[in-house]
Amino acid sequence: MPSLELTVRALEYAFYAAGAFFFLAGSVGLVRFPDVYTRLHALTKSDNLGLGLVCVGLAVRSGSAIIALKLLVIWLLVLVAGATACYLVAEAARSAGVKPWTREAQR
Amino acid sequence: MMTLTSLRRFLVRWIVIAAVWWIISEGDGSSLWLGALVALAAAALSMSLRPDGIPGLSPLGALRFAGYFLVNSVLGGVDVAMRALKPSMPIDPRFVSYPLRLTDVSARVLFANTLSLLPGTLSAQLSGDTLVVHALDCSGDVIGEIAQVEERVAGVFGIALAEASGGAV
Amino acid sequence: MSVVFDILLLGALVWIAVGALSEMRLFKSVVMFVVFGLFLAIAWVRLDAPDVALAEAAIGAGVTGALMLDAVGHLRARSTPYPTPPRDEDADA
Amino acid sequence: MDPVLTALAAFIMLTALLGIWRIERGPTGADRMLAAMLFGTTGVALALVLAEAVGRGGLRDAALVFALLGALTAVAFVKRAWGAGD
Repeated sequence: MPSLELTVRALEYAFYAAGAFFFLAGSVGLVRFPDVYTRLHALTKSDNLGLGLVCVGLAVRSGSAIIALKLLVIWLLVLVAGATACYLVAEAARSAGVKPWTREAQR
Repeated sequence: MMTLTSLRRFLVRWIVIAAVWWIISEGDGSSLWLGALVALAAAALSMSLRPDGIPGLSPLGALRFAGYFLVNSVLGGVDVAMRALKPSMPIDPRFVSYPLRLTDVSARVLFANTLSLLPGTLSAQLSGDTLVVHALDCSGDVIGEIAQVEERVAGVFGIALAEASGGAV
Repeated sequence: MSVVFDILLLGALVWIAVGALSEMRLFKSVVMFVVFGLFLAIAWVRLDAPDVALAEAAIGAGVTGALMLDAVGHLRARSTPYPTPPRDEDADA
Repeated sequence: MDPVLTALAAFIMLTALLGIWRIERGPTGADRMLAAMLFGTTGVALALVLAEAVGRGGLRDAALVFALLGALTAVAFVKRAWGAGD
């Protein structure tokens, strides 16, 4: 049934496109945001979501349950490692006295 | 002296780690004997690092939490992506001190890490009973949202939340 | 299409390598080195050599990077109040 | 190789290159560390996409190592090398 195959293909590519969008947003945030803490927001949330979406797309493509599980394990590992690293860097920046950017200070 | 509960705990960890090995080897049965040995060593190491288990982990609560987390981490990604890409960059960041109601260490770690992945919040420092959170946009009810997440995390461990020692700042 | 990817990868490798070597500030140089290791591992992936990629990522970028960061920390701790080098006459006394 | 996967890999690589600008600019060591963390995440994605593109499952294990690496360098950074000066 070619139409079903086509739908699955379209779904897979949609996941890739969404994942690529969030990778781009994370990098743009890393460049545009004004201080370490806000950049950490962009990095942890956007990039992890982008990786998750790419993983879903790849899982759809492979069509095998065990590979989908492995992709899930990799994504969870990245989530845990990313959140922990993010906390460590934020704490280090705070205790080193890096001042947070605020809107009032700009006016 | 190994008690019966810690033996059970050890076996559960062994099985879980071996299952992860099996997944990582993509279901290849031929290396499973090696995986079982490595998992045994890993379980022994984990017992020596963290001999006491996780209190009252409830599978239903964990499943409900997983769903909640998945939906909200997508919202978190969308939220921060929009803020980064909009030319006006609508952010108003601030540090917020949150008095923790969770007391268990594993619950606190899960809570702090979850907050970092949810919309608009980022755990920055955990000292004593206070968690310093960096909020990306402090115009809304940030404290209320954090408290909701904390209740969800408490649901995973099946624990009731103690009263906060101080008022929210 | 894969030519585009390869050119990007090679360009990035050369750019980061030059950046790591020409940088005077040690910390920045070490971060560049770690990033270089990651891109080199990707290059090994592209060359269809997964085991070399694994070794490069784990040893080249990971362990060596951590050791270099450690070394930068030690150097900084030592260099702040810089001790005067001992002169030859002092050795006899 | 599937052209869509290759295009995806090239795009992810481009977004990673934006991070090099952050290493150049700083201003603090933590900012530079963020770029290294960015490469950890994009490295995982690149390895997974390339593994699918060339049809080699073993490459997915390289992605696992990338995931560990980001955390390892972050720990080494906060434990040892932190200084707000650079």
